[in-house]
Amino acid sequence: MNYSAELLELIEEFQDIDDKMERLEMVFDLADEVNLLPVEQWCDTTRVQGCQSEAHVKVEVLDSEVNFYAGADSKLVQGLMGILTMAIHGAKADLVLSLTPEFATEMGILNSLSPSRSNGFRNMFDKVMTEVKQQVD
Amino acid sequence: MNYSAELLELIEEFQDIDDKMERLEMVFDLADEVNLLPVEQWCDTTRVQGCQSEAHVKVEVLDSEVNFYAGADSKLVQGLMGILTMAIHGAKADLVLSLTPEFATEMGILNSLSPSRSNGFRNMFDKVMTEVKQQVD
Amino acid sequence: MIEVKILREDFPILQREINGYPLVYLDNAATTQKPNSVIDAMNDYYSNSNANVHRAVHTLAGEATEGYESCRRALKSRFNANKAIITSGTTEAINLVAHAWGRANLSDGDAIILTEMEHHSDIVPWQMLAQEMNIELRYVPVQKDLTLDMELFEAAIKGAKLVCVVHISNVLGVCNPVEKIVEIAKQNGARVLLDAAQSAPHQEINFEQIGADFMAFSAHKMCGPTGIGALLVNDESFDEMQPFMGGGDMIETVSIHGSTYQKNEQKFEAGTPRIAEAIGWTEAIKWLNSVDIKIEHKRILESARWLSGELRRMGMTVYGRHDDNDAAVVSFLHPTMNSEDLAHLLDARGFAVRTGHHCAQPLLDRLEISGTVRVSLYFYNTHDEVVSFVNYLEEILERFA
Amino acid sequence: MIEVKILREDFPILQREINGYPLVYLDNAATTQKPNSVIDAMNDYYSNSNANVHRAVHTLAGEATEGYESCRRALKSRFNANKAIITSGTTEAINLVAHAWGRANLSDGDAIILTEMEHHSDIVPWQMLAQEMNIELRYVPVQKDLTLDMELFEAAIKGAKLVCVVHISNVLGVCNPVEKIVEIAKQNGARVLLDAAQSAPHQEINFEQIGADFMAFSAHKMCGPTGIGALLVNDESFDEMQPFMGGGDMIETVSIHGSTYQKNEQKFEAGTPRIAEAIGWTEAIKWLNSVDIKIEHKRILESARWLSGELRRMGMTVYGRHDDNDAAVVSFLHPTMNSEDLAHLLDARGFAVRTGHHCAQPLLDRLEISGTVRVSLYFYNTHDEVVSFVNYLEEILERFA
Ligand SMILES: Cc1ncc(COP(=O)(O)O)c(C=O)c1O
Ligand SMILES: Cc1ncc(COP(=O)(O)O)c(C=O)c1O
Repeated sequence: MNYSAELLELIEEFQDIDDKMERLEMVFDLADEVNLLPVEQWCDTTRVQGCQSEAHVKVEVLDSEVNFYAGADSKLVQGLMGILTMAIHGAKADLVLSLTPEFATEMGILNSLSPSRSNGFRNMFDKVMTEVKQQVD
Repeated sequence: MNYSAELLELIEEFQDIDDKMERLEMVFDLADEVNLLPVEQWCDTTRVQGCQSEAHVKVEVLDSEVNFYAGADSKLVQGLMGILTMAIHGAKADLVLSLTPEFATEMGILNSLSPSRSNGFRNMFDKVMTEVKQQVD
Repeated sequence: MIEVKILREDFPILQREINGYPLVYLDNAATTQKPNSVIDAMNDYYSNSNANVHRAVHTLAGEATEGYESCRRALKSRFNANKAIITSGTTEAINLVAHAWGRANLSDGDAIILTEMEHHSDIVPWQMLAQEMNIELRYVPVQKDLTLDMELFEAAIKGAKLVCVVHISNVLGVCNPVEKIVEIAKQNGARVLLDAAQSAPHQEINFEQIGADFMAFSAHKMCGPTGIGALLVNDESFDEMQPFMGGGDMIETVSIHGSTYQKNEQKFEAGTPRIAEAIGWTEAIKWLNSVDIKIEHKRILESARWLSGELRRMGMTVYGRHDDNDAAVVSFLHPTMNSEDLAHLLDARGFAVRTGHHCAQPLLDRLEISGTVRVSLYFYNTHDEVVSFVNYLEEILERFA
Repeated sequence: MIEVKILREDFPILQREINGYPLVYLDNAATTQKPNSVIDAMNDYYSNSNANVHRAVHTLAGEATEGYESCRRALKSRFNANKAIITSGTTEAINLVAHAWGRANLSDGDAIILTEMEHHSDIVPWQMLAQEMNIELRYVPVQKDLTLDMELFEAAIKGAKLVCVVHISNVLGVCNPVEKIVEIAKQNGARVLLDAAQSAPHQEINFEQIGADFMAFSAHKMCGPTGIGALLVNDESFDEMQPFMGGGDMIETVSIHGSTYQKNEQKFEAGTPRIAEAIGWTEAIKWLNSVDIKIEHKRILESARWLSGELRRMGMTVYGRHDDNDAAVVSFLHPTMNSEDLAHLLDARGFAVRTGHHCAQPLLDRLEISGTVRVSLYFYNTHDEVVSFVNYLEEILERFA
């Protein structure tokens, strides 16, 4: 996989934590990494389906560089968005398109979450990928 | 219980048998004890409800003595009727009315039968008792 | 009084650890855990007696039939009812009333009374029937004090044919005044359906004495298996019910010209029944019969009251009042923290709570919230568990809120 | 090929003795026995993972949800289907089609085709619907050779909207030409419902390839638990189905003004689902996946053929033909001896067979009999068992006939 150095470091950091609560704490902290999509811009096209909470994402590809904006009413979900931010924001579109949600599994965060939350992450990931692809094509 | 000598003997005979098939064989043999109710007389009033097979009974109390006629399309059921015949046919009505289906349980025949058959026996017993009572009153 | 420690030994799942911490199961209003006797009885059935029931001669079929029917007897005896129809749960039991009784006995323009406190399972079947038959649904409002507005109920009852009311709310734990409701309904010639999904596990219920016509509940919420529940019916209403689902076991005769149906409960139990489940449920009822339910209820209600006080002290909003007959259910909300986030953090240390709308959106609409965090206790919960819950919650709030 | 001796070790009940004799279970068309893996999985669920499913955050709820949904995946994959709705059994699955599809898509004067070979569960729901909606039911006759009269089927199909046909008869073991039936139905614009209660346990079925619209079957007849079954549906028909039972889990939103429903299979799974049962069924499907079903089928079919020959030699009338795709079911009658008496005597030595109308009275009417004795084999039955059955039957006839 073509993980950025930053993402690789994050994966390792996560793997070092045994305690589930601490892992969740780290996810919470990453909520700050998100480039906030203002609540006024939340709408049907930005909504991530299948999330128990409200979760919204927006992608812009400028000069084949991905910009990622997001927001959620759950801090945990926003933390997941923070992780995705670190993985794709500012990265080249072709690099982004080579990603799979595997990296989140490797971090161990997906099995720290209820199935509905981890499905939510997958849905978010898929939505982002689809939109990147559309804007690249 | 006021069992007749004949019935007591029969209960003992049954209790002596361990093998279920032999017990059934004895029930089969007792089918011959029945005073047959001719098939032409089988009708809704003679029918025993809740039996899987056709089973019909008729009771007459003459000079306060019970006369019992019966018939079934199952030889096993007719064997049960034979046992009832030995218990009540020719006996005094008040003696008959003091009987409970306990004697069949004591014989061990009821648990040799499927629940539907042993319910059938109980239904037959109840029907006979009701009719004896009606004719006595 | 059995010590709760001893009582807990009956439940193997209470040995479970979650993320290295002992399981603290506080989601009992969703489903309860099962004692060994229930698990073992089903095990034994499948290992030694499994067969299809009714109309069969062989030994296993006799044992299976006896096992299945013993469940019906246990239900009738525990709840003092004449007729117990076995269903797949509360939801199917209520749908059965809608189809078997409602469609045959209601007509265009009739009214049914529901309450704003109902579970979706006691709303949606009636909405579907109302649409099909042009029936009016009248919802009794929930007041600020979380009780039903009985004045509006009395006003709404005129001309209503059926009252559907939840005995104990699964969100609030509030126990509704069902005797009073039945009395008013009967005075006005209306039938009453009790949704007893939450009360059957927590109270001794005398169906005949309450005087309701129908009562629906689920085994899985009272220590029994999944996939089975019951509808109790009084004789008058039973005689008015038409068959719902057709198939094996519910018929007397079938020909290509038409069919006749059984006279007893089997008329409403089409197909191979829930045999293993019935055998498990019988054991669950025996287990409940062995518990001094009044004392245990009082004990966990005390814990719930204490918990409510602690939560309020921490700044939570608590939705509940915890009167003597209410269930030991505590619904609450943190002013800022997302409920699912809270539940995830709780789960990290083994605390199982439920969040969301609890299948009671109209009630939440009335309370102007979209969900709660719900702690629901059962007889195997200890006060120590509730204390450790409060302690950990404080830790969470310090670190995350 | 797994030796049947080894295969039998998976089934604890086969150790059972009846009246001091080893159980010889020959009532598999009524229900099959369960392998240890199925019993253990349910045990494990209740002892370690029990929780209510869907919409919950805690670990147990996640495990329960995963367990429940894994059953749906296993069904879709084994039968090659896009949609698998979980029901309480074949009977409920067929009633679901009648209510959810039939009531929404049929109208006054439409015709439904049934066959005289149907199980009551595939007759009574349609009789009820026919009465309610004024629909004509046309029964395809069974011929002397125990097959459907395909000429009359082709004549009857004109103007019919739905064909309901049993894949394998539970009385005769006859496998109907479902591909042909689907082809003719499709040419005439009719939908097809397969009652696969008896075929799902005995064949590898490719639902999509057969091209039927609906397929109903029960877990308990294929080594799974009681209380659960499924309806497979193709996408076209799925989209035409309206909700049947209302309640929790099948909704998206509920308000006092109305409700919206889920889009997927959950739309038809109201209430707390059959969680433990689904987990058990998943294991049963895995067990079946591990068996070379073609070889095992051939083996027990050979035993059934041999049995038929022996029975005829003894003067019995045998109702069955035992073609390659037929099930290993042998229905027979003694010229004079009462069938239930025979079954009682068989049970005395541990042989479990079924007697009676097998919930197929119209078929028996056509055959001009009121019942049969039925021996039905499954993969754990050995030829030795069948031989000892024949030997004991001869003994019975000598002593009693
Ligand atoms: C052909 C057929 N259809 C339907 C059924 C009904 O199945 P269930 O009783 O599991 O609903 C059976 C079994 O009894 C059957 O053999
Ligand atoms: C009050 C109430 N009614 C109905 C139900 C539905 O019960 P089930 O899902 O077992 O059918 C529940 C439980 O979810 C409940 O709490």
